[in-house]
Amino acid sequence: MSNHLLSIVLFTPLAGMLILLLIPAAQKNLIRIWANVAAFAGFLVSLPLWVHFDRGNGGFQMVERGDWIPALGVKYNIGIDGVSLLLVLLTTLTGFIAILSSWNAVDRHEKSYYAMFLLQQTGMIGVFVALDFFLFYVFWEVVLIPMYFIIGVWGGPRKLYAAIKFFMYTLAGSVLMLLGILTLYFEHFNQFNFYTFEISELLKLNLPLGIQQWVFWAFFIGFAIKVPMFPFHTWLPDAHVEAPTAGSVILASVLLKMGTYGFIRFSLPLLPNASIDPWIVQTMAVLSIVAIIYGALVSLMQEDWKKLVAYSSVSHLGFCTLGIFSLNPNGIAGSVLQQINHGISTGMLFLIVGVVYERRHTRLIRDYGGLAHVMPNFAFIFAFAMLSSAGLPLLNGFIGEFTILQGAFEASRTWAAFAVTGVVLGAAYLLWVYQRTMLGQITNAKNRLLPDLSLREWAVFLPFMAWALWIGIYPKPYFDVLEKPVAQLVERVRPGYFEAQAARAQAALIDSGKETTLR
Amino acid sequence: MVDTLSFYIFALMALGGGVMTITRRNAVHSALWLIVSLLGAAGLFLLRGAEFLFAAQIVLYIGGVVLLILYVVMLVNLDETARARQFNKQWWIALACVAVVGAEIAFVMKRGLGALALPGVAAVAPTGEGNTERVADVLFSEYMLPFEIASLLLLVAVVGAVVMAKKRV
Amino acid sequence: MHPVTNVHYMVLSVALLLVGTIGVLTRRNIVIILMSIELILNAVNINLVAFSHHFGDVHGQVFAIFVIAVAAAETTVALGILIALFRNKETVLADEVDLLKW
Amino acid sequence: MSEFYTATDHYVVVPAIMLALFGCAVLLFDFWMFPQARHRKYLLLVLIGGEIFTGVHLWRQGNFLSAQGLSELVAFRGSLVLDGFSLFFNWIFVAATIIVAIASYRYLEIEGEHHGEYYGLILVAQSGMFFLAAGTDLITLFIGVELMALCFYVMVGFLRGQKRSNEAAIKYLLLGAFSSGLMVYGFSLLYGLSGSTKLSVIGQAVAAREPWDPMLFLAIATISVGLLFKVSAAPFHMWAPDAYEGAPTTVTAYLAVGSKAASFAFLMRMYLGPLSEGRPTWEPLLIGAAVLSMTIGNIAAVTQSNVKRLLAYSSISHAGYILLGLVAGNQTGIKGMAVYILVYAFMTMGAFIVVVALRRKELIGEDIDDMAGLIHKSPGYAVLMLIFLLSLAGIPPTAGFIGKYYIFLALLETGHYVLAAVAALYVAVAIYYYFRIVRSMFVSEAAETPPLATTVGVRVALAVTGVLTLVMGVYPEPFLRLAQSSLTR
Repeated sequence: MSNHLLSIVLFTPLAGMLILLLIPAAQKNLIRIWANVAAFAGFLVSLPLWVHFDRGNGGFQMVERGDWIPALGVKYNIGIDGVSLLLVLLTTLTGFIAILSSWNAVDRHEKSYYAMFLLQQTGMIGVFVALDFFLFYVFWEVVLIPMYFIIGVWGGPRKLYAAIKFFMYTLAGSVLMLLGILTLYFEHFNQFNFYTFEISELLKLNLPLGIQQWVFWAFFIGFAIKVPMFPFHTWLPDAHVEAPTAGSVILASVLLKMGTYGFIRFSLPLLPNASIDPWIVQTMAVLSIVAIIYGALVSLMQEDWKKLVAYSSVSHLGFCTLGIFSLNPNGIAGSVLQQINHGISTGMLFLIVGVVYERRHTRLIRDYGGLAHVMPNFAFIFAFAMLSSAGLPLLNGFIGEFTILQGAFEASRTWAAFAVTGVVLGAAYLLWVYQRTMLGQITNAKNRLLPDLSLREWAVFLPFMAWALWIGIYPKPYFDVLEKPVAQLVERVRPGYFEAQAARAQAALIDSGKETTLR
Repeated sequence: MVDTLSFYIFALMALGGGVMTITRRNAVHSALWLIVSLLGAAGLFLLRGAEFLFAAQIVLYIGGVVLLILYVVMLVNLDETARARQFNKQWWIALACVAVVGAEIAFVMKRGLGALALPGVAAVAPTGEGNTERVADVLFSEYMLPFEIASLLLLVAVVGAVVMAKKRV
Repeated sequence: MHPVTNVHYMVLSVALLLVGTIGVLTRRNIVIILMSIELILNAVNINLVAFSHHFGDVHGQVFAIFVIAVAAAETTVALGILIALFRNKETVLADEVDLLKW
Repeated sequence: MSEFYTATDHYVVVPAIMLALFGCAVLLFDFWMFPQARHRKYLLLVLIGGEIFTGVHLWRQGNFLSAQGLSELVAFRGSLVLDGFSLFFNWIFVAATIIVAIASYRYLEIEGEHHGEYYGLILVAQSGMFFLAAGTDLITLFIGVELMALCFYVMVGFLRGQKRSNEAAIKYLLLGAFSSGLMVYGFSLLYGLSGSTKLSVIGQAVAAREPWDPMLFLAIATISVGLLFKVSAAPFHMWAPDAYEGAPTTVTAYLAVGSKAASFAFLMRMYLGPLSEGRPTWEPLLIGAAVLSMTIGNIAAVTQSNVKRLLAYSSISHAGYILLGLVAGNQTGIKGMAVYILVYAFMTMGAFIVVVALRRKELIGEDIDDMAGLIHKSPGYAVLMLIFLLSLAGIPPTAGFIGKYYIFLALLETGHYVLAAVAALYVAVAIYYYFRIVRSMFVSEAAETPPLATTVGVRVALAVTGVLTLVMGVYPEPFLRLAQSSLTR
């Protein structure tokens, strides 16, 4: 049982989907119930991962390995470390919540809708657990198709444009990434004389810097489009705005993390020399900072509530990439944690927009105002999500951003200074949108009779709120999980980093010792 | 000398006939010039000792193919076509072809005619057989397979022509 | 006069190929295009016979026979299709065949 | 058996004889014995019988080769060869012919056309393909390609009451005859270079010439034009959209798969055999043709509203991808071509057969809009079409990805980084027009249309192509082994 735990987590949603397909399309409630059961089951089976995870081990755990396509050297190889563990848990929880939130929002072709979500769950989990590059790529692409349909069939007025734009952008990136993968695969054959896609084998590669740089850029385009990093972000507002609420939640909470995860899992360890190449690091940092500030400024100017949240994602993901390319334990661990935090807070924000959209069918900020009078519970939750996203201490966002800033500071004070302005701007646009929608007098008569949250809607928000509080108040378990893998990663990219740190600490200690003795 | 002279005469027939074929307004005239061109080619075959092919060219090609073309030209009414614009707008492609061949010729000029040399041959002992016998020998030994396939090809041609030409049932 | 060599034949053949190609590409009348194709095939045959003579064997001549057979078969089918086309639409101009974009 | 026709000759050529005989049998039966409509299905049975015979013989030939440990068996004094390569392609032809034939029955009834000549021509065309895959002599190859092409000229114009079909046929024929004229001109030069028509002898003679020899150059140029025309690679692709659109849809499927696979077999035989030493001359030509094919195919497909025409342009771009395997030219590239052709065969056939099913008595059903709302009316067909389209685009886990995988890998291995990047980016362009069909099927609202014209044959054909397209994507191992074994000489 436990040695196949990961496969069970991976394929539970798929099995749920296959059973779902057997239910006649007319049985709408049965379909809804089953989809929720399947998604909840998917979440439940993922919980043992947290329990059984060995925190003292920096390598991959719960590894399952078997032949898939021997002719190409492709293996079915899955396993997790701390980074993937957190992202898998985020995926299973968010997937369940997204499906739960769709109960009333989706009123046509329910069967296909839920089938797409469940298929997507398997794809996303697969991306985070795959340890074979081929397998990873297959899952990576599998995710695109359900998302295309979720946006394209159940989306808003410009859904077709948004859906195909999303698909083409990400596909263009991923085929270039494929070329990078194939280059590694081929170089590995040149050096070791057998074909394999396994990460553990590819790590043994010894590549000249030139090839590393090319492969890095190939990977970069694939991952950066997914994140999305600054010049590649234009698909994101369209996709987020047109997608149905649950689609936006999944897109923001999980799909974007596939890009940052790619940097952490593949770009850095496989291409260590390229990753510390000063020019590349500078470029990454500048793009991240531009994303942070640009995303925040554009958010500030949005008329459309959902678009505001979408651009805020660009800004937050900028923190994540900045953390990664700080290339120190704080930066990377903070980045992973911030990815989880962003999943939680932005997921909540999209759900919040979804709640009012379901009632009023408009997303324009000026159509609202004073909602706190009629929907006090809702206003409370929005305040919670907003503060969590803005990084208020005692909530999750603070921990993540603070750790990233520590990392960035260690790498470069300039970066940290710019990033801090992003934090400030983030607080500004969030507070302003809160003020415009929740506070003041009710300006629009249609808003007077809006019902407050239903029980189901409470159920949607509670898990996220609980998780946000846990991370905010007691983040240690998360850092425990991340410590070893992140340390290993930093050691791989910057050999001798920890020795140097220790030596410096030692020197500082001696210095202070000297001071005390002198005194 | 006679050979040389006849080569030039036949070559002129082949080439001149060809040029006239593609420039005539009336398809019937084109077909008649095509016959001239084919006759020129047949003469060249004779000069190069291919008697059988000479006969085949006249009987099959001129007697068969060109007559078939003429027959269809007569069958479909072409008066109107003769008055219409004769050349389409793809002349620039044709020009490109001429340019390619021109470049090729220039290249050969530069390289010298030696570039066109064919591989030498071991002296072949004359067998004493006539050309037709030798053709038959080779055709039914070495090239029996294509010969058989060619029969299938002609069958398809017949079936195809029938399918195409019959009225809808 | 120079004695006639293979080069003479090859030059003639290339010239005939060129004439045929120009005919195919520039003429509008389908029947004349067909005739131009016949010219190309004749260029082939002149080549084959000349080479055959050079090598002192008859392989080239046999090849030429096949070329003639193929020419005959192609023409037959072409004319069949032409008649069917003419029945439906009274033109033999290639670019008036325009239901499908050319 | 005389010395002219030995037992070996017979053994090697038997599949072609079977095909030709059964083709004639279909014609004769149609003529004498089954004039009534209710007997038509027996004609189909005769065809399937012929394919079964052919298949059994191919299977025995394969076993014979492996049992004897032979890499090849030469027959007809070097005119024909039985090797893994020819067997591999012949299996594709058998599969393609059966699948197309069983999907054709209802379509022919709706169009009100004769069955006898149709099935007969399909079989004879397949025997032409046999010679393309197995021929090693210029004359055999030339006659084989003409045999196949002639059958296709007739089949494309099979709906002789429709102007569209007439025009497609005459255009296809004129351009086809022109290009084979050029090709055979090149053949005549090859004969002049070597004094033989056997590919092996020609190979030595070509190797002996200097690079950029004018005769060799002219030969390679004209032969390349002919070959690129046959595989419908740009800039010699003009016939393909017209022929594909005007032809009966079942013939389009056969043209896009059978004819293309056979032409690629021919092309590989030529470029990897006698012309391999001329690589410096033809490699730039092929690179240009491949890039142009991908560009024209993918760009022009974007604006098409007719599904057949769209798929025609997509097949032009696929020809470009396959040619890239030859440009790379290493083991991976060659294997990639074989694998690509295999997966291409099934996914393309599947897509066209969906279009076949859309043809109803009252509705042509070839427009993208005719597919509107297919998911609600015939969900099975819509999902299958989605799989085919994803595969055509090359998205894992479908078969098309495996083909593209090999091509990309081969290009990277041989250092063609820019080509690889261009080829990869066109995948993203391709998804745009493939998904116009998907959009119509899944997102647009359904119009009131009659139910699809389905038969058992169409369903079986779709099931087979669909399952294979998925299986070759998810578990390609056996198929890769097949391609591997057929190419190791």
